[in-house]
Amino acid sequence: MPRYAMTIDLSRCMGCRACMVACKVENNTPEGHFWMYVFRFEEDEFPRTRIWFLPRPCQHCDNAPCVKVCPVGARYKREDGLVLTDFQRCIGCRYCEVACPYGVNYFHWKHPNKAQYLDYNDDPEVRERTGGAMPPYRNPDQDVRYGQERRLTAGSAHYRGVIGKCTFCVHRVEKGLEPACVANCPVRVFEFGDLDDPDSAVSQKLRSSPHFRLLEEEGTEPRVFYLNGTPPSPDVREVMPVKGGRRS
Amino acid sequence: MISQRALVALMVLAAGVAVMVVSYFLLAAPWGFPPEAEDFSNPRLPFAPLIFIVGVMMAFAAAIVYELWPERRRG
Amino acid sequence: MSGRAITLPYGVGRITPGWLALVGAAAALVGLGAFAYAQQEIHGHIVTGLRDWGSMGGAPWGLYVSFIVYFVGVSFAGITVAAFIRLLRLDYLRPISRAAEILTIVSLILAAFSVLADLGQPWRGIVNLFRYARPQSPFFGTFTMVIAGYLFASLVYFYLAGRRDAYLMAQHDSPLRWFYRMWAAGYRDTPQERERHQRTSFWLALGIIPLLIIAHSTLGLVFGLMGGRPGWFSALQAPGFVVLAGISGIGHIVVIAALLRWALGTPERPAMAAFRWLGLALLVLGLIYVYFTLVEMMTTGYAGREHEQELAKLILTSYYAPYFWVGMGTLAVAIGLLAVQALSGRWSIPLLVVSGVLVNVTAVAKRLIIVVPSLTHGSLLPYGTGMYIPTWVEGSIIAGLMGLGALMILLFMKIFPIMEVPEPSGAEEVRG
Amino acid sequence: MAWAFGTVWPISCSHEEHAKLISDGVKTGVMAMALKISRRTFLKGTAAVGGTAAAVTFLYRGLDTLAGPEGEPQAQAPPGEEWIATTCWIGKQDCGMRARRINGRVVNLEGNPAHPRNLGTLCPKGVAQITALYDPHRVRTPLIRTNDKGIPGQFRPASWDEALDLVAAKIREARAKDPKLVVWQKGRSKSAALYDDSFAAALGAIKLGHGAFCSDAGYRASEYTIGPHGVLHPDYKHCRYIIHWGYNLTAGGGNKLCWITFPRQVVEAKERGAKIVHIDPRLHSAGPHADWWIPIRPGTDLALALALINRVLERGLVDQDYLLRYTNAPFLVQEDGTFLRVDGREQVWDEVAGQPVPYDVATRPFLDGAFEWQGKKLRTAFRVLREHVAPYTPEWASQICDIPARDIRRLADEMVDNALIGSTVIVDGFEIPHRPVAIHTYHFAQQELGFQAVRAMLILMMLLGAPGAVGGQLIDPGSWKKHDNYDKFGRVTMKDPPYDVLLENSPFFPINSKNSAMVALVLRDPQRWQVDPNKLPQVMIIHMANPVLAFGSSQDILEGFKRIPFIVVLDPWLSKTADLLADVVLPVSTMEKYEGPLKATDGYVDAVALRIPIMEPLGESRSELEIYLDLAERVGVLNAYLEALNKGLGLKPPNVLAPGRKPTPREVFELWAKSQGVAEGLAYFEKIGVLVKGRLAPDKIYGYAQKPPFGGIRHRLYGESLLLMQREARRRGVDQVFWRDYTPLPVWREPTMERSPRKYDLYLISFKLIEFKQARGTNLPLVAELAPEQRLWMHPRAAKERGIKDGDLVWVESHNAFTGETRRVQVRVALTEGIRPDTVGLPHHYGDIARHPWSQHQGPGAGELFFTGPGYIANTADQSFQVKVRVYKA
Repeated sequence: MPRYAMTIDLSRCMGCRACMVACKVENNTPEGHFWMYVFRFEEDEFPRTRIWFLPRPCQHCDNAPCVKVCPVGARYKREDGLVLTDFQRCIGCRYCEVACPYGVNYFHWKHPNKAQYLDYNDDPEVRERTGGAMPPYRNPDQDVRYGQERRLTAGSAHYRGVIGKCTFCVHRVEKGLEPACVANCPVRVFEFGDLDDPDSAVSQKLRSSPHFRLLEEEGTEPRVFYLNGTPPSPDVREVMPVKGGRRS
Repeated sequence: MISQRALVALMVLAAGVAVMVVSYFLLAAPWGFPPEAEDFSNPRLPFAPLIFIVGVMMAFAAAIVYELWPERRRG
Repeated sequence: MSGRAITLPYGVGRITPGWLALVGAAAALVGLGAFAYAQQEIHGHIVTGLRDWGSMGGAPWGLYVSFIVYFVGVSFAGITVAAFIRLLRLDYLRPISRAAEILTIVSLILAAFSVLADLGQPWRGIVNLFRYARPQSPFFGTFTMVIAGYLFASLVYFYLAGRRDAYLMAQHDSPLRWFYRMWAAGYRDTPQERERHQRTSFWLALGIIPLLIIAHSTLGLVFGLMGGRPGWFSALQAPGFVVLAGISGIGHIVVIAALLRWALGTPERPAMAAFRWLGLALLVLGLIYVYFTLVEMMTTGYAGREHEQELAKLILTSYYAPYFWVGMGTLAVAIGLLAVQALSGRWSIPLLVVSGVLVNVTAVAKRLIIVVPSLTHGSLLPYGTGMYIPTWVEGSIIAGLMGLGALMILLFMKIFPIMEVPEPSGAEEVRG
Repeated sequence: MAWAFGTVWPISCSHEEHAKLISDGVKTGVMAMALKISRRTFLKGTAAVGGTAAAVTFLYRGLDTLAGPEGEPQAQAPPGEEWIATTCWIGKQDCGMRARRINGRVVNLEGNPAHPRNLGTLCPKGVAQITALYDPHRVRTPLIRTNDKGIPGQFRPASWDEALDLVAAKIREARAKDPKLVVWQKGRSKSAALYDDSFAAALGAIKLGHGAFCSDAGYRASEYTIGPHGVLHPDYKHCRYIIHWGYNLTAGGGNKLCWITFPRQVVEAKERGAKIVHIDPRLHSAGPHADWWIPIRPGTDLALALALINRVLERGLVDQDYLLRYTNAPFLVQEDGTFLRVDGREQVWDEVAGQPVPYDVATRPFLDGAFEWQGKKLRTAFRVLREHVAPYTPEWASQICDIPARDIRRLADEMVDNALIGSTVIVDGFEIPHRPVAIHTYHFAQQELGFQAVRAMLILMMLLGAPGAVGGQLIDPGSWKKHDNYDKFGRVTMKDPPYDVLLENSPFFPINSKNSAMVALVLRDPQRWQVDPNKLPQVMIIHMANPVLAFGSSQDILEGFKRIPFIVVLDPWLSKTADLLADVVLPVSTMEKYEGPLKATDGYVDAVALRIPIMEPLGESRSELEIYLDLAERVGVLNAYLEALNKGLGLKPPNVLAPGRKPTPREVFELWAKSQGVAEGLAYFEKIGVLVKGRLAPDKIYGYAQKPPFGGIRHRLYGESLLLMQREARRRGVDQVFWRDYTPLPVWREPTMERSPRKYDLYLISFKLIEFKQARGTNLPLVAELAPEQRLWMHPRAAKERGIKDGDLVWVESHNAFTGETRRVQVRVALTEGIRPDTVGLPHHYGDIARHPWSQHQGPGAGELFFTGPGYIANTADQSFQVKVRVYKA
């Protein structure tokens, strides 16, 4: 059983947010849901200003607050380290969301079909060519069940009124692929792999580069390691934040 | 010398507590911090929480039993 | 049925225009709530002011959760008062103990409903909680102890305590006779039975007190255990909840007792002594709560981490200051009023009612302060601050629940004595 | 309720079974409720489990899943999965892509790992463009205008035949008078071989690019000074000291590549220990990657470059060998500024002969000297440069650029120290000079003094011997080829009026970047520009461009283009330009078409790729090639077009297009693939997507590696012909603003904008965001969501002085120092410490790009505040994106 983990090399990140979009297309997340989010930070003052970027996937903590508080065991941790949501068990109480110090949970406030950027299915031609799929690029891998209990955990193509968050692209990982954000990063900021395998990219990076984990003091034991950087100090300022969703 | 009704009531109470304890510690989802596997998310017996609640109810129902237990008819 | 008009005690079965008006108002509120809930069912929680915290800049918990806590709090006092009456043999309070029990049961039901209003998958919630609930989750206690155990215990208590009156009611010929008979379940008000009931209720009370302490603590722990949430993570959370619960609850009882005193005829209405006792209880709890708040503020101000400090500033001086100071202000006024009466020894019911209402304002404000700011401004990561403004849907659903509560109590009043029929019973009731 | 469920899930049954039950329920629900009762589900619905399943469905909100497509089994990944290789369409550098298709439905776009430029990755735009394939807001039939131009359009749908006949008729009519009455305006056209060099050529139409708003001043300066067609960028694989001069690393484009390739090379260079200096009023363009930020005052780059030259010469450490052999530095300059020529050949002072001798026979020419000969005072061009830059000291520049003099010295010194002058490396057997210091600059060139600023940069790099050296200054990624303009600009080609709308060979812009905004000005007042009113364009074909808001000065463009009698716009969306100006709109497919050939080099590998339709185009939209073939046929130039295609695509017999027959795009590229020597033909590209021909030979990358080096030309340290152009222009009596910057060596003067009244106390600059490469990108909701609204970037101090807070709505009012005209827009403020306090910035690609829910009401476009015309157009007719503004609360 592998122990999956992710490394994020802050010295490489260009803050382009391609990972955020790759995640959206891969997982069909609704408007305003960013399972991967990239902070754009400013520190200090002109002309000594410092700019840096911090990608924030789910940290897939070993001691995950969300898992501990979930009243029905819909949020659970697999032995390979992935923290997943059983979309058919979740009752939508959002306790995981308030318990998580990283803000990675997104609740399905709306009917998923109503939050997919364009009303594709109102158009006969589009509907005809997509068979009514919503969004038109709906990823079928999300309907596959994974893990020892074959739970419905992949992607975001699930129900209204339940929680969702980054799955490390469980549907890709189970196929032996990297998560979408990792595979797509133009400057190879991310590595994903097995901590138990000394030759895996993550193990090598962790041996070779200084690293930290977000909010380590909270004792959450994240599985996401940030390389070649320092944790955001209280006086960083976020610029160009993305609230997301439709402007009206 | 303890009356019959008291005895029955106490038995119900005891049973309720027993059900609570058993369901809480043996039937519900196993304890474990951090919960590092899928098993920690499932009760060992489905509906264990329901059983626990039944236990709580039994414990308090003992009071009803005590009061409503029919009088032994004399003679 | 015989032509002889019989007056049942405490206006049972007597339909008055005032009562009808109240029922109408309550029903209207319920209707509004139902409509709002339908909206939420059709469109999802998008119709509420709730949103994800973090990048979306909202609060995932808001009015609903605040009122879960609030309703449970109110229920607390009802059963406590009832229990203390039994334990401490406060006979002059006994008449209002039934009102207290009703209040407990009703508000627990309302709490359960507000849980359903908050869940994204309410129906699934009903099933999955029974099916999967995990003891590891602080919700487990809330859900099993509070909603289930606590509610059941109160029902048992309520049922047993009501048997004697049911028996008395069953003496009269009325369409509901069968119901009274069933409730009385063979109770004849013999000395042994009375003495036996004394015993059970004593033990029940003894059992209920710890239960409710546990219940409210777990509710407090739902917040108190969240290490990653500035403003929540605190050992005082649990006791704070218990005390504030008591305050809001007793506040309600004062109001109800006053209403009864106003509505019912001279012989039946609750005695002044009862009010004095309630007033004193309210005063003591209020002072304890003030003390807790001060301790909390001192610890945060003195040793709190950066984020805790920020949040405290926010609540005391900026964004959320209005809520906080309204809360503390009302509490202060209430305490002042009570203290004056206590010291002067002269108790006035209007003043008591005022303080009763005020402390409930305090309770609601404080619940909001506990739930919301930590979500909109309590992020340990540098997300922008969020905001939360409840929508009409949330407001209407809560109003609807209030209406539902009132409706339940009003209906109950007409089928069963709202106050325990005094000991020297029999003759006077039959008097036309 | 609980009991009912006891029956649904017998306590004994395992989790898997529950899961299955639930999913069955869900599926039944989905199908049933959506009235998609296939037989399978119908049976399931009636099965014993049906009733309970329905209950489960109710509880489990089966109805609320994202709708899956009909017919596709939802329980497992469907069988009909296939991958098709193609090429990105949304940006500039044509990254390789693989489309994942399920039963013909594209569900994902991934980078093609085989493609040298992006190695299996995509930028946000590339991923997001998948929505374009299904966008219900695209134009899907040809549209014909039914109301006046200049206002939001009303259109009626038309058939292709009707629309094409109409367009063809108009074109024939115009061509009957003069082919030059047809103008072909491109934006981001993707394949010169299909369009510019063939269709436009076959029509004999005037070609307009977008370059004058991009970085053509830089292209012109490079062509003129060094030869290759491009703008400066380093040899990242070997560079050690990198100067990003107004280069938008984290969000913008580079020379011929847009985003992925250069950033990756930069990151790798940094990890090899390279140092990066960032010269820019904004820091965000470098993000965290700048080792040293020099926040220069907008418009003063020329002054800095001159000061750096001054300091380098002061150090005296220059690459003599390069300067003597490959530049005109040793040429003898007479007092009148022209070269000394003896029977037509430039002379150098030979130490052996002790007198001027032709430069190509000299044995030991002087680099730095002044001589008397036959009563003539002669100086080497190098000496002229030295004396020219003598007053341009670091202290002098520090005032102008607002940069400490010591920083300027330090920068020059570090450049010299890192240049390793004299060192060489062996690359594939060639011994090539090794100069690991270089400048990367691009859109920076779009400033009033852009042409001379870039020339000054090149002169600076020439002193260090960096051009074409390993690790040094490259110009055109993956190619070092002299552009025709090198020779053309060496001559004075001014003619007498009348001039054409481009003002080519006019004394106004002796070197001319064909600026559409200038054309617009000419259209408004032909007399002023001595243009024959009868030679004004009658028909304009706008090809994938949105001039009204993407080009320099929205108002001028609109006013001018309105006067063109007939405009046809090719665009997938109803762009603002189409909306306001089009008589006919022809719907073009986005990425679902054959297009190419597309360069695929990353600067070091030789590769070529194709765009391949991964889906049927939406509606009746067609590829440009199909449209042009039809048009060519209707206009009657089909054979000319086919001939041009044969040439442009390099088709080799027998794989050539036969005259007289209109081929399908597929046939065209089948022939092309075969001509490339690919046996499988097109099938290969559909599978692999890119043809990688191997590493580029050093002489393709490094001018130094060529035989003879640099193709045997002399780099123009001293621009004699510029001086001649100036003299000719003056002789023809044109206004001084047109010739004042035609100087043999770059001369600093204050930019025109500085003459605006004092109350216009801020500089406005524009830039690109990573989310949008060009206007069309704003129609992609997935990126529009990331940057949904226009923001004025402002420093907190500047904002505080004006009582402005973050997010406030403000007026930005720009002033034209030449005409006194002012323009203003309303926009919200975003505060940042990453910009000079005296500078504000507006990103491009806002301003109601098109009729599309995600690209409307986003705030103004940057182009609405800039001016075009004298003072704001460089001496090469390039748009300046700098202007003085004032900002006040709305």
